[in-house]
Amino acid sequence: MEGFPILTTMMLVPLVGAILCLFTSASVARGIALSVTMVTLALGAMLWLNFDIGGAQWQFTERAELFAGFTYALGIDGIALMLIMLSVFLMPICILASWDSIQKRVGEYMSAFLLMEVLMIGVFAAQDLFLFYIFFEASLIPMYLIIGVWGGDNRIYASYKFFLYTLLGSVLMLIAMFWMTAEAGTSDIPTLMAYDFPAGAQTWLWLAFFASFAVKVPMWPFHTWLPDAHVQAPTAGSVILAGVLLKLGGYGFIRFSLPMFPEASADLAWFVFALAMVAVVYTSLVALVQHDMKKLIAYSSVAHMAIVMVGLFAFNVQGLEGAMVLMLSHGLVSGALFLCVGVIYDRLHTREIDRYGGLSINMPYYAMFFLFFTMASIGLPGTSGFVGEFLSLAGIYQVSTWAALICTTGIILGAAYMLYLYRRVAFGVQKNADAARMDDLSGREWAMIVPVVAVVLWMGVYPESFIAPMRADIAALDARIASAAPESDSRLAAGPPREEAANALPHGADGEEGEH
Amino acid sequence: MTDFFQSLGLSYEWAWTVGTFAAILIISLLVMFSVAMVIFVDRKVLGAIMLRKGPNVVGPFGLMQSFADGLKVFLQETIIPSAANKGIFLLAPIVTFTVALAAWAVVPFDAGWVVADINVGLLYILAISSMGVYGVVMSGWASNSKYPFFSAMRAAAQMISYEVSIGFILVCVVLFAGTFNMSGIVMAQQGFGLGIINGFVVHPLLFPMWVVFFISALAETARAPFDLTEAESELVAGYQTEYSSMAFALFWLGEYANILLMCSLNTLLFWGGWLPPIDWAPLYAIPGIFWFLIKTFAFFFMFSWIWATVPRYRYDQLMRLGWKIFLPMSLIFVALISGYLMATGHFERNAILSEEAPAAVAPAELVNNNPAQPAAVRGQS
Amino acid sequence: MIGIEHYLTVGAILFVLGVLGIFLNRKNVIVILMAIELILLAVNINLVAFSAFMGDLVGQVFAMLVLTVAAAEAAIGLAILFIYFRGHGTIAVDDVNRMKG
Amino acid sequence: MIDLSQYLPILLFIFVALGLSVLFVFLPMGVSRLTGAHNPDAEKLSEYECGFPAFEDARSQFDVRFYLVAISFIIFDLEAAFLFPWAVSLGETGWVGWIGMMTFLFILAVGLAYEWKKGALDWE
Amino acid sequence: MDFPASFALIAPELVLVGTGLALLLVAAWAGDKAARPITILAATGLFGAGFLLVPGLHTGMDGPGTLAFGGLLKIDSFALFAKALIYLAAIACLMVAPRFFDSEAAGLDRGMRAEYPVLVVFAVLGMSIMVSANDFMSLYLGLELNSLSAYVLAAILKRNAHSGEAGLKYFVLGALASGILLYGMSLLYGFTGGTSFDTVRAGLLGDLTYGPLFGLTFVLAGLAFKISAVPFHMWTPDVYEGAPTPVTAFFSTAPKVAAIGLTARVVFDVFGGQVLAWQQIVMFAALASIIFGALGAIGQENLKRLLAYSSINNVGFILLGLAVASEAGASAMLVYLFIYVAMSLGSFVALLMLRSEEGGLYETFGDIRGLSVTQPAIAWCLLIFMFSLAGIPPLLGFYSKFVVFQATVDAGLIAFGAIAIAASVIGAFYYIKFVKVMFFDEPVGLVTGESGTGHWALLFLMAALLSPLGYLLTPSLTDLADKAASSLFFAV
Repeated sequence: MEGFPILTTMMLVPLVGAILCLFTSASVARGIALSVTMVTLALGAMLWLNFDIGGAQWQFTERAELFAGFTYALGIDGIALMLIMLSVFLMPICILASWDSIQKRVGEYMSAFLLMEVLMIGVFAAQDLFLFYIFFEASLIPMYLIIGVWGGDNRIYASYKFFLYTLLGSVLMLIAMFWMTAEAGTSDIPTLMAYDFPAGAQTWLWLAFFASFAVKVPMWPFHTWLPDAHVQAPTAGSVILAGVLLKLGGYGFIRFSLPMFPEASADLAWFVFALAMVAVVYTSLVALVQHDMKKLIAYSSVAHMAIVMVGLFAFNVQGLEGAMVLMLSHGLVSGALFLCVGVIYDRLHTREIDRYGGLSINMPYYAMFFLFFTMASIGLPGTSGFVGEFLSLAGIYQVSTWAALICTTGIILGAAYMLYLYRRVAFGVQKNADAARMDDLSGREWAMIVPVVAVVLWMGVYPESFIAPMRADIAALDARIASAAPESDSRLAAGPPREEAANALPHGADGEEGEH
Repeated sequence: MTDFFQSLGLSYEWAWTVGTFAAILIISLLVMFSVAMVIFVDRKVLGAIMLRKGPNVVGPFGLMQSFADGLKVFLQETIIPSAANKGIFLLAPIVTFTVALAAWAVVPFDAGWVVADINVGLLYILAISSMGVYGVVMSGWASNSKYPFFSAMRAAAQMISYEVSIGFILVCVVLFAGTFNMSGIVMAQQGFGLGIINGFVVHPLLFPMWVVFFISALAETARAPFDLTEAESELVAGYQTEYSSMAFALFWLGEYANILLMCSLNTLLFWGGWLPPIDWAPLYAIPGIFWFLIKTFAFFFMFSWIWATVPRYRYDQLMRLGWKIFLPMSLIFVALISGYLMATGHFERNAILSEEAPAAVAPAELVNNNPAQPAAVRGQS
Repeated sequence: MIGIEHYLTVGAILFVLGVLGIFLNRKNVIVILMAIELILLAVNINLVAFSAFMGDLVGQVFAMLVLTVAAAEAAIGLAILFIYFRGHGTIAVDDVNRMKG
Repeated sequence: MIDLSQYLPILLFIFVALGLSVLFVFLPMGVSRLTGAHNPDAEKLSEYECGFPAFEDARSQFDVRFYLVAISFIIFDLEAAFLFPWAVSLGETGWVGWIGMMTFLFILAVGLAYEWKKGALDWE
Repeated sequence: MDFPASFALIAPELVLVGTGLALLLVAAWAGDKAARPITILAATGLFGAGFLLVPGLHTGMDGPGTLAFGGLLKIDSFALFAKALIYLAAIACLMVAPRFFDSEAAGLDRGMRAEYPVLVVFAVLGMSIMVSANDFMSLYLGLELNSLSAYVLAAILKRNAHSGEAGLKYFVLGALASGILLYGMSLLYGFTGGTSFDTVRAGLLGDLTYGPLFGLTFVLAGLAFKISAVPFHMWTPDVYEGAPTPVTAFFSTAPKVAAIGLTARVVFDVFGGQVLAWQQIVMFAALASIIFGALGAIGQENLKRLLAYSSINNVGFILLGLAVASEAGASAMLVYLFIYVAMSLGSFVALLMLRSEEGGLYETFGDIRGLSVTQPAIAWCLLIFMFSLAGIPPLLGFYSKFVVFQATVDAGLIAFGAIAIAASVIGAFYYIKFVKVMFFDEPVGLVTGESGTGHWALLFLMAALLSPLGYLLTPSLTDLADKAASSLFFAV
């Protein structure tokens, strides 16, 4: 494995696939796309297996000097590894989800998706500031096309909104990047992560990066593109959007904002908290009144990502770990929820909640899986959602009681709207004849849902597999930002250890040893 | 003339002013008088060639005919057509006559007999005579009448067509003379032909140019055979159709003043100006003005003669002659002459000459009888 | 004595007249062509005046260049105006607006 | 500074000529009023043209060839402006100046040839 | 003055003069039916002239450049770079022209005029002089030679009302611009005592008095007209729309390079001692162009008009590189210029390829709806051009913006960079509208796109250049641009 450019290979394979897909017929393109994503997934598995937990912070590094400030530098740490895994894992599922529902311009569609995969891997693996930016921004093009060409009725508005919001955010980041490279003399991300920028400049830089990532996450009030984009995008597009693209924002905060501008992050943590608190309550309430399934899930994403944000800005290990797990979990769960919506959308071609009802009668397996993901989204213990939310809130609580309190209401509201959704869709009488005639899951749908279920359960039951690769990195990050950590308002003081309650601290809840 | 008035006891400034005005008025009146006379000559020559008498009633031999005509139009009613643009209509004859007169400011009648001995006299004449077109076009336009308008357009096109070749011909002359100063050009012709003949025209390269110039002068002044602007059968009376009284007469005055100017330019540029034809001392005893007038009159006689004998050109023939024969020809001659002069070392000789005669700036002397001046001008160039 | 500033003032006035002639003129495109010539005239006045006052010939050479180029410009302007006139049947300024501007 | 005083007589000459012209135009108009010759009426003031009443706008007809002549004139006449200073300074510029101007004239001749071939110089 | 050496230095221009004059006569004698051979000959001439640049480009022409004709012209690597770009763009524009004029799109003037390529050659000759100018006189000469040819080109469809109007507008405003420029030059001449760039620069050192300041402002205003920078941009949309499309393609490429090259020369060579004075003017023009170019394009239905605003917008970015007044900025400007020419050429070639059944040209958004279905190849290429124009990575258009903004930020002009980059998002709005119309809308009509191999070759070449593959070129491009930029700074 040593010396083999696995990251490049992982990008090259889908890239070749994307080009091939452009020039082939529909059925061939589907086959190519599926096999390519599977190969990439296999490569990803190799990547994980070869990842040396506890080894060097940056592994699988590749480096080639290009020109004019561009360096082709790849390398991953545990955080990036997990997110890459999430991407390559979701990809074949997306292809499967689009197998029948996409009938026009299949080659171009598959090509766009494979391109997305390249770019997502690239974003998480990039170790050069500008390389990161290129991958980050380039993802606009395929996503714009995916929403615009294969989206719903209002796709054009949604695609515009998506494109322009994201672009505006990211160009401001670009300016900040220029300044940073000029100041630090390098665009190498690991170096920059340890570089102390002047405190005065940090605020501006932080804001510039915030503009980009907050749109991507999305933070309230920059989230308005998301419901539109989700609703209009084809199922697989929504899965990618919710599953990976939103994580780009979180990843950005973890990779750039926090380690590079710790002081500014600390100073502006209140700002993030405030936005997040509003987001949790507001978007949850909005979700409650939605008639469109996708929109509802989209709003729930905003709420969940808000919890991720407060977790990140809790400035402690629990918060960070929680945020990471929650991101992974949300990527899986909300992706899966969109898949579930896609399943019935493929049959009835509507996302109106009222058009369904009593699906548990004619689609029992579907109802079962849907219920599972609903519960995972709410954060039922045993699912991945619980681990993430619990850890995050525990982290937040150490910093701000109020933030924790309000964010927790988000979970309650989340339960309300998700269960309400589930009740309307799966339970009750079969009020629509066409909905009642729908068939249960096909083999293809089983194939794409079951792996997600498995991983969600795995993450819920034994999260250590996922946290372990990240632990060292998060610890390093915590160490980096510890000096700037804002003072906690809950004034937790560690009492004398008590024998009978050894794991009293929150992180004990997952059955693991905490860092403290 | 300044000297003359200074001798009367006036201060220099006053003498200069009075002298200048006197010179200007003398020249203007002389030109007008000459015009009256040459109109008479014109008619007489025409009559003679056509074997009829011409004017012979008013005064001895009809000499006073032109003055009688003048008095007649002076007393006429000035009619301004109601459809005309009044301002421009009245301005047109003024412009025509003004520029026709003003061109005479730099014409030397004899050594030093010139109102303004400027160093770009030839350019001045070229510039001011070009402005004659304005008068024509304005009259045609302002008349708001079809035939005058056509005539004006034709006249303008014709005049400018030939002006192009005239420009190039003047360059040929200037190449030889090395100066734009009119007196300088004349002086450069002294003994030009084999050391005895005064006049550029004897040079084999300049003689064709003189021919072209002479014909262009006919066209430029819309004289027969190029008098298409007032081809009576086609255009009534040309651009002056709507004019009457002195306004009408001014066009005639201006036209003939221009004809005289062209004749004098022929004299000055090619035929040695006020110099006698042969560079032979006894001939210099006769005043220069005599030679000048006699040569100019000879050219005018040729103008009349041609009028009487040559049939009128068609307009397309006229344009063809101007653009397709004269223009290329004069272009080629500019190249030939300049090449010839370069090859024969003409300019090196000039350079030696100018070194010998120290550059004395020609003062703005009026019509003063200082024979040394032209040489100085020549040296200055 | 007339100083350089007088020439410059004349030049400036002509220049401003030319520019105004282009922008305020609402009647006839020919007027615009004339206004352009006016601007070039102003430039030439400046050049020649400077040249004369500095005793430097370059300005006059430049003026000559401007003069000839201006002639070419006027020729082409007339030609284009003629093409325009054939297409539109008018040379009123207000009508030079077939495309929304 | 060039001595422009030589040009003053020219200015005076132009003024005098202008004065004379104005006098000649307006004096008869005054005189004719005094003598009673001035007696306009509508028929007299209508344009003569060719003896018939005008039946269309006098300025409507316009031949494109006049434009062509005007354009050609502008070009050739003003290019001659280069020749004048060249002609008097050929002694100083020498062969370089001569060759330069010949090149210029050659290009001008090419333009003339083009015009000629394109028929811009033909009247019919 | 060493004439043989001077003539050797302007060998490319001499080739152009010879080509132009010879072809003019050929055009007169052979007539319009020889338009195609003449076009090929003209392109060959341009290529030959370009070939003469190669030795200079190859050896680099380091140093302050060589003066020709006693300082009237200056041949340095900047001039070589600009000339090479101009010649290439002109050749490309010549390649695509004949088919347009032969098609129905030319209307009543069907059939290419033999003078068209000749005019292009003369215009290019003018541009060549412009970018080499080292004296106000040669500057003016080149500028006018270029402009006069351009006026005629705009009006070349004699029986087309739009073409005539475009020509007239271009002429009037162009002549006004020349007048303003000249007025400024006359003032600078008077207050510094010379027309040579070096004399003027030396004369402008120290505090600026009102006279030279006016001169500087007028010169910059005139140049702004020529490069269609805000606030002197108003002619651009009309002229671009009205002129025949191949002419528009030409206008948006080669003369832009020349005018911007000239502007760069003037600001560094002439105003090099007064950086602060011109910098604020250029910066204002840059930002205003970016913003108004972007805003103006919104709501445009005509594609040529839209591309006109796009060119204004792009000029803004190019000027931003100039306004930085650093070597890096100038180099970025040149890189941007190169990429802009490629983008612009590509877009116009694509437009030229879109034809209706009858051969009429498609020019509005309505006409290209669903192009990705009817003409996928053109649509994908246009997609590349548009995203490239919007500056989205990994297309090469991003690189151009990248270098410009990097230079801006490195020079400490962060606020300006931020404004400009934020405004670029507005621009993205209408570029993605292109994509939207082609890819998202239902197809209308039948866009035949029947085109010659030349069109396809150019289209694919530009698409390949602007795709990520183009980055392979950037090292040598950057190298050339750096050299060219450094030669600009020898004067300062």
